[in-house]
Amino acid sequence: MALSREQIAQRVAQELQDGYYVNLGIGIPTLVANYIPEGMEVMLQSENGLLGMGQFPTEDELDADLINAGKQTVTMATGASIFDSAESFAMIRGGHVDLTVLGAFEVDVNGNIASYMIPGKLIKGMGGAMDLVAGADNIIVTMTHASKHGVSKLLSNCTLPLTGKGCIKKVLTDLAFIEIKDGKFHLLERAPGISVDEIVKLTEGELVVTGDIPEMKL
Amino acid sequence: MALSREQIAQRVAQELQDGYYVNLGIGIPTLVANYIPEGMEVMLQSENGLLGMGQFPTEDELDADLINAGKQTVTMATGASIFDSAESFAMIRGGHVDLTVLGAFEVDVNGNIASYMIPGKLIKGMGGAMDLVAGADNIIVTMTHASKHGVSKLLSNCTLPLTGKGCIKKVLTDLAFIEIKDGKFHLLERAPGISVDEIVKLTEGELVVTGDIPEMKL
Amino acid sequence: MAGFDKVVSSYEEAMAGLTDNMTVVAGGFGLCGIPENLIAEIKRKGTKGLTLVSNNCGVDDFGLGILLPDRQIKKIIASYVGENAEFERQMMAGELDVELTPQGTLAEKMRAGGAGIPAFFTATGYGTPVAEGKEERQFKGRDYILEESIVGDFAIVKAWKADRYGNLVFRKTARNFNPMAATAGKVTVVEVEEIVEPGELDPDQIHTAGIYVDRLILGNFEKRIEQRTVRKA
Amino acid sequence: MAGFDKVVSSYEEAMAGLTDNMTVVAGGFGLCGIPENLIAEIKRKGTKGLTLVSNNCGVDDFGLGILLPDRQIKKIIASYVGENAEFERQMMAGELDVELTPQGTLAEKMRAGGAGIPAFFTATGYGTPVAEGKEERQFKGRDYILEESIVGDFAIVKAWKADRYGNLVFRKTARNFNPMAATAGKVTVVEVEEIVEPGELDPDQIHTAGIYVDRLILGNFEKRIEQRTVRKA
Repeated sequence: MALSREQIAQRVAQELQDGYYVNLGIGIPTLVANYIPEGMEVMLQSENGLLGMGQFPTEDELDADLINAGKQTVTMATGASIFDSAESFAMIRGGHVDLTVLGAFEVDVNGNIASYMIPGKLIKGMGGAMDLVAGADNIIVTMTHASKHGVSKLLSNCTLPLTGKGCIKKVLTDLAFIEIKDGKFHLLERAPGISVDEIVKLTEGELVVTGDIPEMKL
Repeated sequence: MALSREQIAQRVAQELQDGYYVNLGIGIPTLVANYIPEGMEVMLQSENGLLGMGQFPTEDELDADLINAGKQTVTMATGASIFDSAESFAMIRGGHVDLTVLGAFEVDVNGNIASYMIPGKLIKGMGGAMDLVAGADNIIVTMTHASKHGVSKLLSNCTLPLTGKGCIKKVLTDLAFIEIKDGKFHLLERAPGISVDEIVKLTEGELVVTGDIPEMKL
Repeated sequence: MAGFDKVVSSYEEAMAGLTDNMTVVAGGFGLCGIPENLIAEIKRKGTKGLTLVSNNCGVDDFGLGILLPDRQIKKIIASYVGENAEFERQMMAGELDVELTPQGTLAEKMRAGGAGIPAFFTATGYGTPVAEGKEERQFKGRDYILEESIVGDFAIVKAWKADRYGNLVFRKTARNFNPMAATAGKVTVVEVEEIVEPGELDPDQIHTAGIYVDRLILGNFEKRIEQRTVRKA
Repeated sequence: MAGFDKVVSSYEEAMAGLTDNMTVVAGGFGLCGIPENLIAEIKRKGTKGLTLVSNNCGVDDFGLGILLPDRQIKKIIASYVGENAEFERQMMAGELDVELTPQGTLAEKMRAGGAGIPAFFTATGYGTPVAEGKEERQFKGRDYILEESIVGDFAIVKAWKADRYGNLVFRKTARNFNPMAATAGKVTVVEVEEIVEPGELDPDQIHTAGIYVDRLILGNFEKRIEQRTVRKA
């Protein structure tokens, strides 16, 4: 069965390492924070100027001056630090964040990503997404593998305006964990109960399947 | 008589205005701080990261962590702030300092300045001088008008490697206060007891003398 | 107090000199750390044809969004402009010029403007619509685009505390774009929650030096929360 | 403490991995705020062929100057290099490569290196020997030159206080180049006067976030004064 949003987050969380500084985008990526393995320390970077984001505040802790990049009220974790937006993106652009997780509309076999704009619809802007994809070495894109109508989002060439060019190497969809290299998708894992054939069918870009593809462990 | 170092500083101090942020170079410029007119507030910027430099410390106040750009121990004035070197030069390069006073070996009619290097002699480096002359709109150069051997330092063309190109508009020497514009020196004031002829004789670059030239008031 | 005292006593005085068609750089992220009373004063003044440089454009009835109904904004340079129906209407109708800029590039453009750096290279936006018309260049085998800096006629800033000399301290994530905005205005106006005497702030802990601040005013703030998320105690 | 604990217990461990011909970015201005014990460890290790990036090169017997007698420095990128007889001898003899860089440009090169900006334009040095071989370009009628950023294999930094996560606080003008250096090393090593537990530093008052710091060590400092100037009480 296709992974739920929570299960996608759960599988991404397995890629975390102790001592990682991580930036989690809005949506599914945010849920990753709920699945940090026990005994592991991870520090969350919020690009509006906070390293060490904590959980939501209680009513008593609520503070209009303390929000995350999704504009939600948050708290600070022990050892947090605050900085301005130029410094926050110096951190991101300079490659100091260990892992970035963000959503997308489309990715393609060349590591291109489209995630911020659907022409003709309302254009809200890229926020920090272009900086995040350009600055990070280690990025995981989370998305559904195909639209509700069965149209693949893993393409030979992105059709929407790009957020970044040639910067994505790992994609976790509701069906599969995929690596991008040498201009091709490579199937690493499949969601429990999902067959390789189903994944092939819903992947428009060239997909390399080598040997037995293991099921994800959740 | 030619101005003493103290008198040069005294005349420069007349160019200060209440509320000015000022960067004073090493040597004669430093002495300007002693002649700030009564009732006037001026804040001194030290490019190693201090705005609001105070006087030298007493033995009790001495602090190895608090120095000026000349590496001398100093104190902080009321309302001072501390910042890093990138921020200090952001302030300077961004044109936020109201007045910069610095020394030079040579200036010329095009506003070029040479102040950091005499080829063949030991080369110590430009420190912050190139940033200061490039960043400031309002600069006063203090220097002796000529060498001990009577060789002019106000030239048609600087002979030494430049610190900055086309950035100097005002020069105060031991003999005269001079403005640079339209590719010429313009005599504004002469030192008490110094004749226009003496100044003309010791100025190699073209010097415009218009009408009666007043004596400086000290 | 003469010389360095930046305190003014009315919002009218704070925004004096702002005229039609000027560029205004504003601090704030969403509704957090926005100079809400300075924005209200711009609405009151009725200044028109403004180019705004701000990460966002507020919501319909708060923040920069309140400048929309009277069509005071000609152009906005921002990274994210959702959550605002009137904004959407004006943009779709072509009444409002929107220049979308990546958030980090926007922050760096303000910083560079204040720091006398006219342009810098960044990998952000390479190969995307943001790169259109911009110079591309490789350094050490990687592709970058050239971005130019921004300086505004006015900068409007919200800080937490200040001394009368304009030395500023920000609080938590209300800091965001405010320190860069403060450096990037020909005239920088700051509103704060508390003004203390010079010498009361620790010089090591001042976030923005008073040299950047032209006018300072004590304000009352609503501090509206955009996404109120809480957990049970 | 796992994860983010950056504390190491020996200077040997602090500088482990530094090998011949590496580039080292160092904080400090004159002898103020220099990582004096980390420099001493480099001397002890005997690492050679180093390229140093530092505003100054210490004095004969203190600071980076102590790396000169054993010819450990191949090249130095600095803004001012007086006050050192052995330095002068090696430079005049062509044994030491000196790249003089304006102080503000040097600070900005370090910041840009840490911030992922490969190059920026500045007016500083235009029309001077510093501009030789560099691209020149006009923006809005003014002339600028293109300067490239610097990243070191190691950065050595002196801070005042830190928590175990490597969040740093600097003291007075000992801050200087240290915060930029901290961002510009592939491996950043910091020595401090005091280490506290995470949570003890006010998050609003941290000068450098721990994300930049790889190793942290508690040191004892001589803090030599270069120009002792005092007045009578």
